[in-house]
Amino acid sequence: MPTPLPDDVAWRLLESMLLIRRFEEAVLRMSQEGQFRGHYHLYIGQEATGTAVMSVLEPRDRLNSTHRNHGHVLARGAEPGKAMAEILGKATGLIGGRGGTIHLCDPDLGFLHTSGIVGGCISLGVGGGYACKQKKDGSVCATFFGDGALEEGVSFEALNIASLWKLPVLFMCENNSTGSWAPGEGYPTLVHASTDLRLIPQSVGIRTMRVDGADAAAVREAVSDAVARCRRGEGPAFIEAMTKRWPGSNPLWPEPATGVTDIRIATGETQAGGAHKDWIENHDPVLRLARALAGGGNDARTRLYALDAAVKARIDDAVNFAIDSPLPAPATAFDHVFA
Amino acid sequence: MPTPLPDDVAWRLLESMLLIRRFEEAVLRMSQEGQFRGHYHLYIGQEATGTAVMSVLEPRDRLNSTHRNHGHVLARGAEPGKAMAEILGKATGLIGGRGGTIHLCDPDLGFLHTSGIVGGCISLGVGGGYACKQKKDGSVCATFFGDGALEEGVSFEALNIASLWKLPVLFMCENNSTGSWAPGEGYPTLVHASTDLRLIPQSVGIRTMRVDGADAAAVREAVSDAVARCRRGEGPAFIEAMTKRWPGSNPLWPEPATGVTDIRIATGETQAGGAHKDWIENHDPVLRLARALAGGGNDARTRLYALDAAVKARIDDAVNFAIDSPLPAPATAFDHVFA
Amino acid sequence: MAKQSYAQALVDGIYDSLAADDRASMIGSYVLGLGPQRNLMDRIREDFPDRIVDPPTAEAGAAATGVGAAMAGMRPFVDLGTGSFTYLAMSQITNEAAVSSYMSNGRISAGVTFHLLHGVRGGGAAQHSHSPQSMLCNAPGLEVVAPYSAADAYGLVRAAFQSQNPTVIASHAKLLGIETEVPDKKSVVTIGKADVKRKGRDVTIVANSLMTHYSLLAAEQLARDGIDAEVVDMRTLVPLDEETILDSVKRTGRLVVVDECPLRCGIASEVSASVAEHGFDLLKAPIARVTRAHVPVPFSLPLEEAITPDPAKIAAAARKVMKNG
Amino acid sequence: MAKQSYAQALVDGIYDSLAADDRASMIGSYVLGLGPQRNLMDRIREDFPDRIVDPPTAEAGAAATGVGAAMAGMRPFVDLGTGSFTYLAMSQITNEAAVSSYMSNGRISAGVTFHLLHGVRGGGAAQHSHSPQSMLCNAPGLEVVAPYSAADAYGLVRAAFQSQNPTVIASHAKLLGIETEVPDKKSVVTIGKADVKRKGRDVTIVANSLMTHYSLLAAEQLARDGIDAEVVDMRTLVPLDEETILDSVKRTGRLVVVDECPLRCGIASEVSASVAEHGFDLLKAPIARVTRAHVPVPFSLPLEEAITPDPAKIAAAARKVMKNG
Ligand SMILES: Cc1ncc(C[n+]2csc(CCOP(=O)(O)OP(=O)(O)O)c2C)c(N)n1
Ligand SMILES: Cc1ncc(C[n+]2csc(CCOP(=O)(O)OP(=O)(O)O)c2C)c(N)n1
Ligand SMILES: [Mg+2]
Ligand SMILES: [Mg+2]
Repeated sequence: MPTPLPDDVAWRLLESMLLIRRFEEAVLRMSQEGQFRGHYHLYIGQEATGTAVMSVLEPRDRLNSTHRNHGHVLARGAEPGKAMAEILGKATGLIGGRGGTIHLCDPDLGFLHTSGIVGGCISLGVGGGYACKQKKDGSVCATFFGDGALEEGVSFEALNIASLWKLPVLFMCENNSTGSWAPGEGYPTLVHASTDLRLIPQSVGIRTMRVDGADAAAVREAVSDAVARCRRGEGPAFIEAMTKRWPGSNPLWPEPATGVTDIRIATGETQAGGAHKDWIENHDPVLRLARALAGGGNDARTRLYALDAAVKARIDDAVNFAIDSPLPAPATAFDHVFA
Repeated sequence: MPTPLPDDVAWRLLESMLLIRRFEEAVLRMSQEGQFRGHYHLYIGQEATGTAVMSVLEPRDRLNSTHRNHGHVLARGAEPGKAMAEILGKATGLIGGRGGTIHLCDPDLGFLHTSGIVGGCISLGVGGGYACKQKKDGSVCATFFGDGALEEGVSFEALNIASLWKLPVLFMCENNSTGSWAPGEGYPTLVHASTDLRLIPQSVGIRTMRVDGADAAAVREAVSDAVARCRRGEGPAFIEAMTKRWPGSNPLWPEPATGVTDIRIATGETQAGGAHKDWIENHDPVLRLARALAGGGNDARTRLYALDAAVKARIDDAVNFAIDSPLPAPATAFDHVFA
Repeated sequence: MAKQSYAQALVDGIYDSLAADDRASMIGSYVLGLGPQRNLMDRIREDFPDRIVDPPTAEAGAAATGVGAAMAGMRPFVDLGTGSFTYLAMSQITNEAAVSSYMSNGRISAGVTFHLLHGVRGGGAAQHSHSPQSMLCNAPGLEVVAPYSAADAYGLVRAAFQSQNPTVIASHAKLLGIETEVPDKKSVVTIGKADVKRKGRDVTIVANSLMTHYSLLAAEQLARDGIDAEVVDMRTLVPLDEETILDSVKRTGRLVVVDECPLRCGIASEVSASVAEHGFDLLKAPIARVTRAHVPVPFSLPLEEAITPDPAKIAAAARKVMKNG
Repeated sequence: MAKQSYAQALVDGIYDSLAADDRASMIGSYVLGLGPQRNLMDRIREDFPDRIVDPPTAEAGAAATGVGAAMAGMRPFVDLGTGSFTYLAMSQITNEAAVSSYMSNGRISAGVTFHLLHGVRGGGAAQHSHSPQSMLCNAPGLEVVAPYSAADAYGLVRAAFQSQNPTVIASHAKLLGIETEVPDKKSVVTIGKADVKRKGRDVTIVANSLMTHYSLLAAEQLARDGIDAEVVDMRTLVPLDEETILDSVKRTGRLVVVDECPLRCGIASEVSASVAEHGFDLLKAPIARVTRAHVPVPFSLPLEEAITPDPAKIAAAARKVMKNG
């Protein structure tokens, strides 16, 4: 059992998680409205992981993300309006509309790159760690990747290199391929002969931890420990954060399977229902943390509802900003091929 | 302790190992004489491994080899003359002089390819196993690779695929990077964070064995067991055959560090000496098996000397055949781009 | 004649190849990506369950499995997915498959088929819009085909399965849903033969894949201006059918080459250089290339359009060539 | 002027780059391969022990480490080894490094340097003789250089370390030992500028890397026949210095392009197409390409020679061009 979060920290984390949830719901809606093209990957169900990691990292630290990046970018503090504008391919987007959802990235916040190539980020993250080590400033590089990335050989190479050179890399494996995260129950959607992915980093001498990725406190504790080790020069750490597959994310074209989250489920004012009742009641990391906090009585409940309303308003603004923003001028397509 | 080899088997294996040794000594000499170009990789010190593996494989089985292939090709039964002609780039070479030492390959004997790309063979070997499985004829594919190949990510991918699909692949890892093969003593020349390479195949659920690669009986026993499992459909097996690094093979340009092998060391008629006395007395797999057999008395000693003389004569013939062979006609350089 | 989508014809070609030869199999079955056509594959999955496997996300390993199996006499079809994932398997394709016949003195061959979805697909951004076929054309020993019609998709996939050589099939993601006429009985198409899709007197437009469609549309625009364009569909990129191309330039004296790969060292450059070398005296005007600008592919629509060939750009290039000679 | 080997100049360039910028480092130090020059690296190893690491045999991982570090503001030099090993890192180079600046709207860049030993090196056979630079030229966002002289090797390696862009340096394995004149004080060479190495009236020979040496030798042979050849050393392959090349063709009216990559979609095709498009009216004769035949590289010497460009083949192509126009 992880140490419970101090109240102020818990509320901060919840705000970030809610922001991600409401953002993703808006992305889904905008896609259905035809506001943007291309496939996309939502972070619903994984909010606790990214949020908890970001709460430990410092401004000097570096990061790398994947195709499933919205939550990472927002949790690190990117402006939701610019993030949404990016997804819509607008000139005001975080990277001028050049990347879209798959490449969301905020260079000002220490993101090095957001790669849509499975195995891309984990290996580039080792480069980030190499840079941190060369700078000798105690910084670390956190690199996010899915369980699927461990099917790619380059990920193995990356783990080996980081271990050999004791690079300060936090390998954040977000395993969303499991219905249950009890060890030994296997990875239902992963195409892997391994029944325990931790054996892979262990085979090259990397310290590993496994946590419930829907439990913000647990992730935060594990990451704090891992990052402290990295900063002390003890080499890389690997954390496997287990999250139950969000029922909307399979197949790739998500439908709003779990609906728009009703925050009142956390206070018991509404009852969860529908096909995904179990996911909503027992896994949804946002409701889980909200429930814990809302248990604090009437004041807490009021605070929760106010927080949700404020977050929704922020997302509405973000959506409006994005929709109202101009598309980039065609002639700019020829800029920035070279730095 | 492996079961001792029956006498006739032991003599057959020794003949093959001696053939490889005398061949490699000739290659070294020919290189020094400037008879061919390019770098090359000798199998000295590893003769027991390849020979024992080949003694278990059947004609229907498939194989893949690496840059360090001479021993594999000869142990499988290729003609030494054609092999030497290949190294000299002659038209009569196994593959018409197109491959040279790095790509020695005898398609008639079930070799699929000989790749000089580290990690190439191990992954192609999985394809061989895929073909064996599709044929449903109980055949297996043996794929040889060095310890260094496990630094390449594709090798990890290959292991995972073979395990997932239960392919009949014998992964023959020839670990020649160790001065001592006791577990845990590390890999002095390998650039790997892993201190036990078996953990890598184990991480994807592959059964592993480790044997003394200089002990033909031990290798033969392990391979027999592994191949039988493959044929029964139990999936791939991984054998790590440990050989002490031959003092001549480091750096890459070999000098004849251990000299031309004097077979009489096996009978005690000559004493080993020089800088590499220890390797010669305690590791050299050829002398080791010869010593065991020559212990059988005067007859055995006579037989040993006769065998060595016969092998030397065969290699002399091979060298002469290769030297006397014509180079390919320049116009043929444009043939066979497509099948 | 009946019409059929590119996707349907491709699936038919794979189906008939599996039915015709039990050495044939599929490593990776998401040939049509995850778009609306993906369910067309179900028929194959149902009828050949033993000969379809879906590999891990491990392009190098999957490609190597196909190459090795082909060396052992099988006829695997390896789906590489989106064009940019090809780069992860580049060593298996170029260092191993491509050289197998040559290096073995013709005694081994690697009759593997690779398939990839190439091209600017709309919102794919820099990492999901690649057309790696120019690079693959630079690796001797590979056959590379890029059909544009349903009939050719069928015919070339059948030819690829039959070929003893490693063959790459590049299908443009935007082609999948496009319907073209197919004969009652579709048949094998010979690898290495181009096809004149429209006869014309004034200018030859050489294209492949989706660009052949665009070139035919451009030819219609040009016809309205009184310019009579001949459109040659390359079908096969390597071996290059230089004869058919030169033959056309002999008639028209002018050449526009259209291809969606980036400009430098691309297929358009190759066709241009081939004619500048072997058909120089036939030319009345400079050779124009219409390609993707030498720029990564951006996500945002107006940017994507700015760098990608389309019928208007092709027609403009042809008009310019008409003016200049 | 003093003479220096290509290898020595390359090492000097790396040394001075490390000395000039403490963000600079080396991932892989076997830049000169395992040949006789390899010990020249010792000076670097001794003076910068903290900034040199030798990675596992894991080209993709090593390249990714360099690319990621560059994105974080460092200036790593990644040695890819023999040209054919580049294919193992192709995704890191093309999918990641090349698009970093573009995709980030110019806010991130990947100023990594890759080095590879390319070319038909003598007995390297199909897997150790590759020249992957044509393929790399097809990936927008990469700078690709292929110096031929000691002075340029020094100047371009310094430029590559300084560049904020990913830069690939291709050194021909046979160049390492070749000595050329160097000024007393070697200096940075601007990426993107070609260099006219020999003035001539009759025919322009455009080449790069080892082929520039061969072209200069061919020019001497041609001079004996009364043919005055101009030799342009490309130095940089991308960005391509079209101006210098067109300028030369303006004077000579004839063009031979020499490059050791395989023919199809190669650098020779690119230069030819560029001139056929932008300099057509300057041309008096067909453009000739002299390249490696479109064939894998065989081991045996007479076969290797048959498929590889040499001074005699270059001179023959120039003579043919002189006859044809
Ligand atoms: C090299 C490569 N191969 C295949 C793909 C297609 N692809 C996109 S997402 C994905 C699954 C990735 O799974 P995982 O890493 O677990 O991330 P998740 O989507 O589950 O968060 C795949 C295979 C890709 N993007 N890159
Ligand atoms: C992809 C690739 N990278 C690098 C090399 C250069 N190289 C040739 S042999 C070798 C060492 C291989 O070690 P190992 O696999 O253990 O084989 P050994 O030579 O010890 O038998 C290396 C790195 C190569 N051939 N291929
Ligand atoms: Mg996943
Ligand atoms: Mg080894």
